[in-house]
Amino acid sequence: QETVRIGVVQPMTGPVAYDGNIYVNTVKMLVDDLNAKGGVLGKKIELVIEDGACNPAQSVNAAEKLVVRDKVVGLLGAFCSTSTAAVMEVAKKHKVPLITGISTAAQLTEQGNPYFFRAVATTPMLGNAFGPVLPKALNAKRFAFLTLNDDWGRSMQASYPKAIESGGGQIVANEFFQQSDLQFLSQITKVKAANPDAIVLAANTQQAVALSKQIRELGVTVPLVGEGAWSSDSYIKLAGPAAEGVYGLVEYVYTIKSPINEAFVKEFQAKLKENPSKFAGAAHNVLHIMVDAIGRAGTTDPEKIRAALEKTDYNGLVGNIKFDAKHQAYGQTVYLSLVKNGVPDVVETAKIAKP
Amino acid sequence: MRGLPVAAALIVVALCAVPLVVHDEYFLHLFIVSGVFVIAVLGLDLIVGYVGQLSLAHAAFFAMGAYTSALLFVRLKWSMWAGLPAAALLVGLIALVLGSVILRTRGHRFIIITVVFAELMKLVATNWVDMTRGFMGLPGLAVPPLWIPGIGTIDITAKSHFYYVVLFAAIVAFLLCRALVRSSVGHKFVLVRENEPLAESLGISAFRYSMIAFVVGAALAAAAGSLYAHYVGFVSPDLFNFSYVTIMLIMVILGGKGTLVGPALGAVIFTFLPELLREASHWRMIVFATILIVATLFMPKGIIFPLITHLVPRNWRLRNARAA
Amino acid sequence: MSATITILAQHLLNGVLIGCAYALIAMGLTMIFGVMNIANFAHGEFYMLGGFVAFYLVSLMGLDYFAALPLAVAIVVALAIVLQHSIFRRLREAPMMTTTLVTIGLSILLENAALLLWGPQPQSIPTPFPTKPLSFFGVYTTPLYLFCMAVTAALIVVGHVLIRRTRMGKAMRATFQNKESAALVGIRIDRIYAYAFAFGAALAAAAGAVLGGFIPVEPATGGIITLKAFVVVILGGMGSFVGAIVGGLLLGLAEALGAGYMPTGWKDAIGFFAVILVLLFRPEGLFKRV
Amino acid sequence: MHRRLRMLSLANVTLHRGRTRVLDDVSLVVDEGELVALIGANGAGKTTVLRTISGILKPSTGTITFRGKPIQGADPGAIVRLGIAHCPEERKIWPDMSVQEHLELGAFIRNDGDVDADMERIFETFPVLKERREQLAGTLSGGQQQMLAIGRALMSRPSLVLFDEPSLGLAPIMVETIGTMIAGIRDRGATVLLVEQNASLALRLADRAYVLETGRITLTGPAQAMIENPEVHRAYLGG
Amino acid sequence: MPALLEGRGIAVRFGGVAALKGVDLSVDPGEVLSVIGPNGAGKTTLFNVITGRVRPTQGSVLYRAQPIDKLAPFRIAQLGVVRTFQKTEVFGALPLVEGVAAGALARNDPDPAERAREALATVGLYGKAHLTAAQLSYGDQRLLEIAQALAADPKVLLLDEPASGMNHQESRRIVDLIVQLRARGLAVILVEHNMHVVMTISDRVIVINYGEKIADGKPDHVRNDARVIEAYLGAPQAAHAVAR
Ligand SMILES: Nc1ncnc2c1ncn2[C@@H]1O[C@H](COP(=O)(O)OP(=O)(O)OP(=O)(O)O)[C@@H](O)[C@H]1O
Ligand SMILES: Nc1ncnc2c1ncn2[C@@H]1O[C@H](COP(=O)(O)OP(=O)(O)OP(=O)(O)O)[C@@H](O)[C@H]1O
Ligand SMILES: [Mg+2]
Ligand SMILES: [Mg+2]
Repeated sequence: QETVRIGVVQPMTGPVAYDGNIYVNTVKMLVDDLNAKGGVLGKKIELVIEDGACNPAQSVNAAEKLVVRDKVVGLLGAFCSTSTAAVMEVAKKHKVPLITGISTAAQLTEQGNPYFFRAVATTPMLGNAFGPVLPKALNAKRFAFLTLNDDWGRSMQASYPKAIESGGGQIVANEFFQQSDLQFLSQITKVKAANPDAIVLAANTQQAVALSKQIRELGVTVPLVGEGAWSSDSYIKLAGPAAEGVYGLVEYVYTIKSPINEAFVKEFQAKLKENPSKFAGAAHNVLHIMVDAIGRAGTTDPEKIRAALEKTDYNGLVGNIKFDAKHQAYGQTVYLSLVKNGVPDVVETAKIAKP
Repeated sequence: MRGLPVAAALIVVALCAVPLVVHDEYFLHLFIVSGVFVIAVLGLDLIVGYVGQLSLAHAAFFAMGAYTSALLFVRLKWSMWAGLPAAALLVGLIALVLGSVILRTRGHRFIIITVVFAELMKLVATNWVDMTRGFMGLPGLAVPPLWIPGIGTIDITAKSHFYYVVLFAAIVAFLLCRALVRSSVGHKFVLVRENEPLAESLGISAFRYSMIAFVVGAALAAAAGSLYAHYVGFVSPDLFNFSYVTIMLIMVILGGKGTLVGPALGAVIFTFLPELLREASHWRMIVFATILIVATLFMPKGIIFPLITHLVPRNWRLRNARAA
Repeated sequence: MSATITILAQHLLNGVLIGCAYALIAMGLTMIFGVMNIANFAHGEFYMLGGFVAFYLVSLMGLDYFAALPLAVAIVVALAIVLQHSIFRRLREAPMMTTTLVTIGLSILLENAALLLWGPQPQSIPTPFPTKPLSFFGVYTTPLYLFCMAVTAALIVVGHVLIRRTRMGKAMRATFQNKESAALVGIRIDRIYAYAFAFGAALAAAAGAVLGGFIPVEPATGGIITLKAFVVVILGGMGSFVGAIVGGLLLGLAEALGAGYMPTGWKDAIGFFAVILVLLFRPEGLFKRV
Repeated sequence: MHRRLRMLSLANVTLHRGRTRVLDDVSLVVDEGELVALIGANGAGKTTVLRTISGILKPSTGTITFRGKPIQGADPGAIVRLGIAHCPEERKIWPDMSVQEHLELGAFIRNDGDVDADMERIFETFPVLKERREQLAGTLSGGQQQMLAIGRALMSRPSLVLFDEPSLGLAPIMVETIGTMIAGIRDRGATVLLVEQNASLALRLADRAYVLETGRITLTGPAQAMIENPEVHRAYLGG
Repeated sequence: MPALLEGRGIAVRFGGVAALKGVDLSVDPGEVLSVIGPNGAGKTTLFNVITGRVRPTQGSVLYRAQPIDKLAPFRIAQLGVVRTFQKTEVFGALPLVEGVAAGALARNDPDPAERAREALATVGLYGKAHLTAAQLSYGDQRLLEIAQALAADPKVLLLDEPASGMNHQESRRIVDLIVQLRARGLAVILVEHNMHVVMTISDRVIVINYGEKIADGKPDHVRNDARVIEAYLGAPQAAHAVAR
C-alpha cells in the first residue's frame, strides 16, 4: 500500500452534523500538516471519511465499508455514544483499533473491548475532577440539575452530586429534557421553584442556545454551568447576551495558554475561519494519538497498532494522555471556562486522575 | 408457465452462490442486511400492499423484535435460536393487542396513529432504563453456533456463513407470505383493499383480515429485527427512528406493493443504493430523495413490477409464437 | 401570591404559549390535510425554510424584522408553487400512499438541500423585541412570546375565515371532494391546487419565521415539527382551524402541566396517549370539519 | 317554425378512451330555445357526448361550436363561463359540504347580487333542500342528492343546460316535477340538451331527439315522430 | 311460523332528522317484498339497518327469529342477508370472477371461483368474465352487483334500485332475474322507483313516507291508495309512470 489509511466515521448529516463537520474539517487540516512533514512510516496518511449520521445502523455500514473495502488500519470516531457502541462491535469483529475523542458514556470502556480506546474524560471523571470545587468557584450552595435525557445527562445526574456535596454543595432539583424538545419552559419553571443558587446543565449547541435564553426569559438569574457546548464559538454567537457569565466544564477550550494550542488555534482560525471547538480539540487529540501509535508500531498491522496504542504516552493540546487497562484516557487537564464579552476564559483547571 | 419454477430455482442457486463469488466482505455485509430487510419488508407488504393500510409502525415492530431478542440474550442468556421465535411471538401478540384498538380506524388516522405508536415505543425504549439501558442500548449480542443434525455444530459468525442463515430465513419468509397471499385469506386481503364496505357487506370481516396481515407482518418484522440485532451485535433506541420505516416503505412501494417479488427486490436495491451513493458524499441524500420522488411520480406501480410485466410477457409471446 | 400558585400560573402560561406555537405549526398541515387530503410529511421542512429564510433576511441582509417575516413567507410560497407545479400537480389522481411517499421524499430532499445550502448550524432569528422578561406577580414572559401568541391568533382567524367563509375557501373544499363537478361550476382546478398548497406552505413558513425567534432552526428541525403538527391535527380534527388551536392548546397545556408535575422523561408520551385516547373515543377528532 | 339561431353544434366528433372508439363521427345540433333529447342504450356514449361538450373530455377529431365559436379543447371552467351548465351523471356532489354551499358554488362564476333569489327559486321546486340547508350533502338520500345536483347546475344561470339522467333515482312524483321544471327552463328561453333513460319522459318533453347507438347517431327527428317510430317504441318505450 | 326476516318498530334518528319512525316489515322465502316511497322516505336507511350498517335507535330485526340488529355487517351477510347498493359498489380493479367470489369466500365455500361463475351466468355476465369491473358499462355493473350478492348464497336478498338508470329493455332483464330468484326460494326485498318493475313482480308492497309506513298490501291495492298517490305516485300522472 502506498499510503496509510485511517478511517473516520462522523455525522456529516442529521442532528449533530454541525459538530461532526467541524471534526472532519479539523482532521483533514491536520493530516495535510502531517503529510507536509513527511506523514508516518515514510508514507503519506490518507483519510477515508464516511457519514455515520449519528445513527448506529448507518455508522455500522460506514465502518464495515471502511474496514473491509478501504482496508483502513484504524478508525476514528462515531460521535454519538450509541453509534460508537455499534461501531465498537465492528472494530472488534474485524480486529481494527477504534479511538473516540467525543463519546463520553461510561459504559463504553467498561465492556473491556480490546480494540476500543477513549481519549476523553467520561462524565463521572469530569464530575470527580470539578464537582468539589464548583460550590466555591460559583459561590453557590444549592445546585439544580437540568440535563438532556440520554445516557450523558443521566450519568451526569448520577455522578456529579456526590462530588458537589463533598465540596459543600447541596442538590435541590433533578430535571431532564428530551433530544426532541424545542422549548424547556416547564422544566425551567420547575427548577426555578426549587430556588437554586446555580444550575448544572448538559446540552449540545442548538438546545444550549434555547435553554440559556429561556432560563433568562423566565427571570432566573443564577449562574449556569454545563457540560457540552457552553464554551464553543457557535453557542456564544447564537446565544448572544444569554451566554454571558455561563460556565463551561470542558475537555478543551481554545483559550488554553500553551504554545501547541496557540499554534493550532492560529492555523484553525486562518483556514477554517472560526475558533476551534472542543470537537476540533478532540479531533486533534485522537488523530495524533493514532498516528503516534502507528509510528511506534512501525507497521500498518492493526494488531500491532492496537498494542502500541496501549502504551500511549502523548503530550498534546490538553497535556499528557495515557490509557488505563480498560483503554480509558487519564492524566489530561480539564477546564472550567467562563464567557466574558464573548470569550470563554479559563478560570479553573483540574487533572483527570487515574481511575 | 413451466418457465417459472426453473427461473425460481435458478434465482435460488444464484443467491446461494453469492458468498462464493462475492469476496468483498462489505458487499456481503450489504447482502446480509438486504436479506434481513427482505423479511421485514415482506411483512410490511402484507399490510400495505395487500390489505392497503399504510402502517408506519413497522420499524417499531422491527425494533421491538430486536430488543426482545437482545433482552432475552442479555438478561436470560437465551440464544438467537430461542430469541427469534420468542420475539416473533411476543411482537405478534403486541400487534394483536394494538391492532384490536387501531385497526378500527382507517386512512390517514391509521397512518398517524401508527407513527404515534412508534414514537411511544421509542420513549419506552429510552426511558425504561433499568430494563433497556436507555439510550446506551444493549451491546455484545452474539451469533450462536448452528447445530444441524448429522453434521454437528457450525460456527456461523463469519459473514459468508451468516449469509446462508439469512438467506434461508428470507426464503422461508417468502414462501410463507406466498402461501398466505395465494390462499383464500390472501384473496380476502385484496377484496378488503379494493372495496372495504362492499367486502363487509358480502360477509368478509375487514377487521379480521387486516388483523391477520398486521400480526403476521409484525411477527416477520420482529424476526428480521432479531436477526439484525444478533448480526450487528448491538441494539439501541435509534432503531425506532422514522428513517427506518421510510426506507422500508420505499422498498415496498417502489419495489411494487401488492406483489412479493417486487418488495423483496426493492429491499435489495434500496439497501445497496444509499451505500453506492456514498460516493456522492454531501449530495447523497439529495440524490436519493430525488430518485425516490421521480420514481414515485413516474412509476406508480413500482420500478420492478412494470419491468417484469413489460419484459417477461414479450419473451413468452415470442416463445409461444415459435411453438405454435 | 403564594409560591405554589405562582408556579402553577407560570406552568399555565407556559402551556398557553407552547399551545399557541403548536397551533401555529399545525395550521398549515390541517389545511393541506383536511382540504387537499395529503398527509404532508414535508410540512416541517416548510417551517424550517421559513425560519432560515427569515434568518437570512434579517441577519445577513439587514432587513427590518417586520418586513422580513412576510417576505420570508412569500419566498417559501414561491418555492411551494414551483413544487406544486412540478410535483403535486401530477399527483391529483394518485392514491394516498403515493402522495405520502412523495411528501416523505420531499422532506428528505428539502432537509438535505438546506444542509448543503446553509450548513448544519442552528440559527436563531434576531428580533427587535427587548429580551428583558416581563413579570406579572412573579409570572414571567417576554414581549416576543406575546407577539407569537398574537400572530397565532390572527393567522387562525384569517385561515378559518378564508376556508370556511370565502368563495375561494369553499371552492377549495369542493375541488378536493370532487374535482369534476368543481370544474363544471367554473372553478379553475389548477389554480385551486396551487392556492391550497401555497396557503398551507405559507402558514408553515409563517410559523417557522415567527417561532424561529426563540426556537433555533436547523436543517433537521423539520421532523419533530411535522410529528407535533400531526399530533395536534389528530387531536383537533382534520381540516379544522378551530380544532388546530384547541388541539394545540390542549397539547401545550398537557405537556406543560405534565412535565411540571411528573417525571420529565415521559413528557412527550402525554400527547401521544391523548392522541390514542381521542382516536378511540372520538375518531373524528375533537372538532369535526363542519 | 321560424328559423332559430344555432346554439350548439357538434360536427364529426370522434373520441377514444384507451383503444376503444367511444364516439364515432357524431354530429348534432341544438338551436336556441330548443329542448333536444338524446336517448340510447346503456353504454351507447350519451354521457360521453355531454362530457365532451362541457370540456371534461377532449375529442380526438371533429369540432364543437357554441354560438358559432369553436369550443372543443377549452377547459370546463371557460365553457361554463360561456353559459353552458352540465348536470352530471351520478350527481357528483361534494359529500362534506352543505346544501347551501352547493348552491352558492353553483353560482361560482356569477358576480351579480341575485344569487339569493335564484336559490329561493330552487328551494321552491325542491322544498326538501330548503329544510336541509345545513345538512352535509353526503348524508342526503339518493334522490335528494339528485335534486341538489340539478339545483347546483341551474345556479349558474346558463343559456344551455346539459342534463345527464336527471330523473335517476327520483320517485315518480318527483319525476313529474323535474319534467315540469325542465319544460319551464325551456319556456323561460334557455336551451336544453337532455340525456335520459326514461325515454318516454324525454320524448314527451323534447322538441327534437337523437338516438345514439354504440357511439353513432342512428336516428334523428321531431320527438313526436320518434314516439311513433316502431323501432324506437320497441327498444326504448316498451310496448 | 315466524317470518324468515322480520323488522319490528324500527326507528332511526340522525341528529334532528327522524329517518325512520317505527317501521314493521316481514318477508318469507319465495316472496318479493317491495319498499317504495318518496325520496328521503328512509328506504335506504331501512336497508342499512337490516344489514347492520346503521344501528336502529329503537326496534329490532329478527332473522329466523334471532335478533341480528347488534351484529356486524359481515356477520349478517354470512347468515344469508345480503344487499346491493343504491350507488354502484364493485371491486373496480379486479377481474369479475375474483370480485364475485367474495361472497363465496366469506362462507368458506370449497370452490369460490365456480360459485362466482355460476352467479355471473345467472345474471348473464358470464361472457364478460375476462373483463375487470371498471371496464363494464353502468348497466352491466348493476347486474354485476347482483351477481356479487348471489355468490354469497343469500336467503334474503335486498336490492336497492337495481333498475335505476336502465332503459325499458334492460329493466325487463332485471324483472326476469328477480322472478327467477324468487322461484329458487329466495326472499327478495326490493327498493325501486320504476313502478313498472315494482308492480310486475311484487307479491307485497309497503310504502314509507317520512319514515312512516303509510300502506302495506298487494300491488294493486297500494297503487290505488289515495295517500300513496298523493305522496308518491302523483295523482294524474300515476297512470303515466306505470305505463312506461
Ligand atoms: N375510461 C374508459 N375506458 C374505456 N372505455 C370507457 C371508459 N369510459 C367509458 N367507456 C366506455 O364508453 C362507452 C360509453 O359510455 P357512456 O358512459 O358515455 O355511456 P352512456 O350512454 O352514458 O351509458 P349509460 O346509459 O349507462 O350511462 C361505454 O361502452 C363504456 O364502457
Ligand atoms: N347520516 C345522516 N345524517 C343526517 N340525515 C341523514 C343521514 N343519513 C340519511 N339521512 C336522512 O334520512 C332520510 C332518509 O334517507 P334514505 O337514504 O333512507 O332515503 P331513501 O328513502 O333511500 O330515499 P331515495 O329514494 O332518495 O334514495 C333522508 O332525509 C336523509 O337526508
Ligand atoms: Mg351515462
Ligand atoms: Mg335510497
